Amino acid sequence: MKTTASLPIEFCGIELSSPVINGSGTYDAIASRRIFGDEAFASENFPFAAFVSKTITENPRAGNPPNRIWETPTGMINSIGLPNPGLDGFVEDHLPILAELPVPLIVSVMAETPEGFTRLVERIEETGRASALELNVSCPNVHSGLIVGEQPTETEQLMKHLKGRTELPLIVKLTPNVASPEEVAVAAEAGGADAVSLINTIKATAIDPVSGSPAIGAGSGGLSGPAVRPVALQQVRAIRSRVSIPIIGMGGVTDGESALEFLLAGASLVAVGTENFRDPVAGRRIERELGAELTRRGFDSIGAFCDRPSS
Amino acid sequence: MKTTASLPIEFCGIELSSPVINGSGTYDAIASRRIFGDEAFASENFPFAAFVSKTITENPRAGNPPNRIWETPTGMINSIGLPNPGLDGFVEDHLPILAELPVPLIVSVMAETPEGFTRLVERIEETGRASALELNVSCPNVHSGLIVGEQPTETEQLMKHLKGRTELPLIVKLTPNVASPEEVAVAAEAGGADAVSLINTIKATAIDPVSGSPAIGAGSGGLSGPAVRPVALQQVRAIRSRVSIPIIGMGGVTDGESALEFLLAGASLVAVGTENFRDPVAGRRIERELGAELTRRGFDSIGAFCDRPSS
Amino acid sequence: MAPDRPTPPFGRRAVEVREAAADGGYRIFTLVDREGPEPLPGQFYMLCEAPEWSSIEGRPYLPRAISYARSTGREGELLLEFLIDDVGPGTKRLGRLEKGDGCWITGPFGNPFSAPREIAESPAGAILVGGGIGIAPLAAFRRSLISKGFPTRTLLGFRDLEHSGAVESLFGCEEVRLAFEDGSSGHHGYVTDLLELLLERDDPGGAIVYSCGPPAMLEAVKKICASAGVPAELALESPMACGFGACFGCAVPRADGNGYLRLCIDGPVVRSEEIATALVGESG
Amino acid sequence: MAPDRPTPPFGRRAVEVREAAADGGYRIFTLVDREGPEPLPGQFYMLCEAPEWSSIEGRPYLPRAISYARSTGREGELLLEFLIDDVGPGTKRLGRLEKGDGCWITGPFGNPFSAPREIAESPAGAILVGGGIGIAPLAAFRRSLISKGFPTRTLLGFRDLEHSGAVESLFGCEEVRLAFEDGSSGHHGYVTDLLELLLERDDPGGAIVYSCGPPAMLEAVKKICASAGVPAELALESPMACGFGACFGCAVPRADGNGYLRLCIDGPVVRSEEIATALVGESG
Ligand SMILES: Cc1cc2nc3c(=O)[nH]c(=O)nc-3n(C[C@H](O)[C@H](O)[C@H](O)COP(=O)(O)OP(=O)(O)OC[C@H]3O[C@@H](n4cnc5c(N)ncnc54)[C@H](O)[C@@H]3O)c2cc1C
Ligand SMILES: Cc1cc2nc3c(=O)[nH]c(=O)nc-3n(C[C@H](O)[C@H](O)[C@H](O)COP(=O)(O)OP(=O)(O)OC[C@H]3O[C@@H](n4cnc5c(N)ncnc54)[C@H](O)[C@@H]3O)c2cc1C
Ligand SMILES: Cc1cc2nc3c(=O)[nH]c(=O)nc-3n(C[C@H](O)[C@H](O)[C@H](O)COP(=O)(O)O)c2cc1C
Ligand SMILES: Cc1cc2nc3c(=O)[nH]c(=O)nc-3n(C[C@H](O)[C@H](O)[C@H](O)COP(=O)(O)O)c2cc1C
Ligand code: FES
Ligand code: FES
Repeated sequence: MKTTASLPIEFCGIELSSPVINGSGTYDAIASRRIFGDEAFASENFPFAAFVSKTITENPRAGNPPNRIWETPTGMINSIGLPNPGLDGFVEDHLPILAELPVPLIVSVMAETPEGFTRLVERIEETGRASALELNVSCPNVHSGLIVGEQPTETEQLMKHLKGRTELPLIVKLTPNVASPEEVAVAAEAGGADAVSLINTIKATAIDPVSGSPAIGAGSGGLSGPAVRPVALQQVRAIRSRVSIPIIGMGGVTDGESALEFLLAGASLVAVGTENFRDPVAGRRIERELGAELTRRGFDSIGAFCDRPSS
Repeated sequence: MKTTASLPIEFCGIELSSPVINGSGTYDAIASRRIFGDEAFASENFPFAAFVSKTITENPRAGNPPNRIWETPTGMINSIGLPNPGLDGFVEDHLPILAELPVPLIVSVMAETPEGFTRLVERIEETGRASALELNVSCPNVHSGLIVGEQPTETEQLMKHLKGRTELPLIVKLTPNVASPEEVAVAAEAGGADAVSLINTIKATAIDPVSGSPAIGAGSGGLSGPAVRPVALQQVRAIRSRVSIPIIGMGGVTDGESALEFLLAGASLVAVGTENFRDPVAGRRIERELGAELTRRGFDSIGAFCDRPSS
Repeated sequence: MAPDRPTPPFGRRAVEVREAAADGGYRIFTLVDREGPEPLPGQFYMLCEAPEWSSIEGRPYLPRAISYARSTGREGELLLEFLIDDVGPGTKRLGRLEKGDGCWITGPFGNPFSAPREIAESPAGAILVGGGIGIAPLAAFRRSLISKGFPTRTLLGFRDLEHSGAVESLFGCEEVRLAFEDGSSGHHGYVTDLLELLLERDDPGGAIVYSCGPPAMLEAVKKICASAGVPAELALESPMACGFGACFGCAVPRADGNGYLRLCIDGPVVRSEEIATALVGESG
Repeated sequence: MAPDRPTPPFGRRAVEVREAAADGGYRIFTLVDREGPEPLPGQFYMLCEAPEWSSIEGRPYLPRAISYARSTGREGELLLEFLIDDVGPGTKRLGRLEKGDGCWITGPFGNPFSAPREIAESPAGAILVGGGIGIAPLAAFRRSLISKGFPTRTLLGFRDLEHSGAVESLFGCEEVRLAFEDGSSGHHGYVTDLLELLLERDDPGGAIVYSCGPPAMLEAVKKICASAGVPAELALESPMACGFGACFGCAVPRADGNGYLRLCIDGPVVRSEEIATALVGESG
């Protein structure tokens, strides 16, 4: 007798062993292998059903000055500043190691022009090592000065520009810092996006009560963790009613129950972010608990759950 | 020897005994007097230096169906739906009781047209019982269909329409659910607002894990409490650098330290919202703790703190 | 105008746990309240643990509404007894309180049960109908009725024997009839079956029903009493953030379609005919 | 490639508090770790209380980095001793751990201190310079140096006598000199005064400095050693969310201007000349 539901699921044509993946920038598979040894890459141990890389840019970035992180009530602020080795460094130094991952790889990329995105997308695709790309569109467009992900039209244009230039599924990572993320999601779908993922972090800061100044070196950053879960669930639900492409839901997932809430709100996959910091194998635990939650509700597979009569 | 700093402060020409007031809709002074007796109106007990009413509309409103509230990690979602007796009911039944308050009264109002706002503002002013008005602009304009508080131009036009029609200070309550609340604050100032208050609640929902559906009767609501404090501090700080009118800061104030964080971020007053539900006299405690925090930092008055060299 | 109910101290106060124990399926504990007035049966308190009240998930965060089941002692040193069904983070945390622990309370809040004479001109007897954790306020009310010599019969329903553990200490055995959903003892079925039988067999003239329990049970009580023409008071539940009228969260639809009650100040005890339904906020 | 440091179990594990006590100004407790490898001096663990880790304010929420001060026993039943300075919600909660309580840990993480021979060709002696809670990793390192018979002198500074309470049990008294900011005993002033005196008076040739303490102290040690031409290793602190390279939160600027170290995996022990400053993230 099975005690937990079976979790394999297809996402944009990729076979995944479960709907639990990681949020970009919240797990460094390479560092984990360095610290925890080869165990960390064993297929029975790797905590996610797909691995999303930290966001890669064309040129290397050092990231922001400290403090980069600050704890808040059931959450944290980060202002990491996308440190990364740049496209060349990533392709040469990181991809060969990530090729040994026991799960599909999704590479997160960010650029300031459609052409920059194209170069990132094409080069990553060439390597044959990525199963999908996630587009981090929280950066200002150097031409328009507008933050792409805040503007439905900018987002749609970017997608139209990229679509046809790659065979890989394109996931747009939406920002929560707009009046209507639904509009941006609709535009992303219209432009050809294969999926959307949300939420990225919410603009936030903390004041260090000792110094009286912002506790974050860069002045402000983004909020994540259980504190933001209600905001994330609202946006997932609102977007679900407006688009038909799949949604990767995230924001404060800490256990099977909160993962299930995202699925109930309309997500196809859930991503674990901040919770990884509290436990390197949180993804595995959440996957297990999610299976048990589904079983308790009478579903013997994630497929049965997805096909449930709508309530 | 004084053990805590002296807290009296002037705000838009109104003398207040401290910078601690309440957030609209989070304290019902009339219900408190009914339950706790006349004690609740004694000047040594009343928990705020000014009382902000629940938002009043022209016509009576019943509010939203249950569930109206749901607890979240260090926060809560509410979807109360502005139940209120309407302008006539408020003026006839509530104002005479509120006239006995030991502190100045700020009346919060909402309408769907500039004319509606005018009628509310003029009628309240006529009674001579309000010291200021707070404009809740989270409602869609019936003409444009746009949510006034999400649009800088709508907000500016509304303020220009109202300015000159009243002697009372006008406070604009900003919504946090926009990409740039700074732009709306700048527009409010340009239109003649005397102050801004923020943040209102952040769009959010919860899924009831038992039913699998939204736990909120109306589908979604707004998030408040310590969870949102980092978002509120960021918006206060961003707006402080763009406008020169005073700011009423709120969002997760629970104690003297968090109140001080809002002052450090640039607020002139702080409002206590959700924390009132945990303790009817939270405002008084927070005021006391704030005095102690200022003293610990070497300020003997709120004035000395406001005049501190900028860091 | 003199208040029609006890006036609670303005603000929350720290109290101490005098005793705590598991009593069958529910947890039972006693707080020493040195500042509050004597409460009236049907009233409730807002409780949270002091000094901490939260977990990794940031819940419980708000205080929780809990009816008192017994109050002894006198003003200045009231002993308040509470019964807890641990259904979620708040009640779990309260259920872990131990002797000597601190706790914050505000209250007593809300409408008490009405005296029989306030409801009917010549009341003949009271029928108390309780289900599960809903027995708590009825225990307090029964004691007050009996001390006044008012004829009182009590019908209580539980899912199983274990959950009836507190009955003996809170109700004694006289004039108490039990129903168990699992048939482990007493009547096999719902407590509302007992109510129907009683109202059919006896002449219901002059009877008044007071009830507290899960929404579905209260809805059944409401219907049974309406068709028998017997007046009923129901003690309802709804999510409450404050307990003192501040949040407007505890809305219950009025029967007259005229908006909502605030259950914390217009309830939690309501006349059966005042409300549209006892199935409040059952989401979905 | 064989790892150059112990390989911690993948994932967090539940451990138990064997002993806990206040020792002067700091709290000290011992955990029994049945699954982890023997740590090396300078390494740290990420700790949080099990099963709960939070307060009304929703903090502490993330685990906290804590250096071990002593490790005894052997793999399968390691006893790990930690010293806590309760400066905020996380350390306060850890400081409240009692014998028998549960706790989650991950680790050991980070670079250990380097053996003297890895730093200098013919090292003559080690000088350990500790300030406040920074004595913890030095205690572990001193024991290892002394067991190898390496000449070791120890200079420790505290704000007052109370905060030096753990010195005797962790360091013994031999070759340990103390400084107190309040002049209550030993040298009246900073521990870096003692270091300066020592490096001036003695021939520093062959000496290696190992140091841990508050940022300002480490910055002084960095300067003193640079001008005396003595190599130094510093154990730094920075806010850490994860401890295993996942969050990129623990950035410390490199001396070469070439970006940042991740202190949890490239530190916490760094060569003095590797970093631009020890005054990391002092906000304002
Ligand atoms: C006046 C009053 C008196 C009360 N007296 C007692 C008492 O004496 N003893 C006692 O144990 N409890 C009593 N309660 C109930 C108690 O307050 C709740 O059980 C408690 O607030 C639940 O908090 P929690 O954190 O334990 O669980 P939560 O997680 O908050 O709720 C528990 C479960 O109930 C569901 N839920 C919560 N609210 C609703 C709702 N409105 N509709 C449908 N489902 C909901 C949740 O989804 C969850 O599954 C009383 C309530 C009121 C209003
Ligand atoms: C590798 C390593 C080893 C450590 N070993 C020990 C140990 O053995 N024993 C021990 O007690 N502690 C140790 N610490 C320090 C400990 O981790 C912190 O004191 C703890 O995380 C603080 O958490 P908190 O919740 O108690 O206080 P918090 O409230 O998080 O911080 C306490 C105070 O420090 C301030 N603060 C926090 N971070 C910074 C910063 N980066 N810059 C300036 N101010 C800041 C805060 O404003 C606050 O006033 C170690 C830290 C590291 C990185
Ligand atoms: C430390 C940190 C670093 C992050 N870096 C990235 C990043 O590089 N790219 C990105 O798209 N999102 C990044 N995120 C956002 C997360 O992927 C995720 O959207 C967000 O944290 C919400 O999920 P959570 O609450 O589970 O953490 C980062 C988040 C954190 C906390
Ligand atoms: C139950 C509830 C009701 C509210 N009602 C109103 C309202 O009528 N008008 C308004 O402008 N804001 C209303 N608010 C928002 C608060 O005034 C405040 O902006 C927000 O709650 C953030 O502060 P807090 O985190 O301290 O609660 C309400 C908030 C809550 C929680
Ligand atoms: S519980 Fe807050 S108004 Fe009733
Ligand atoms: S603490 Fe997370 S990367 Fe170093």
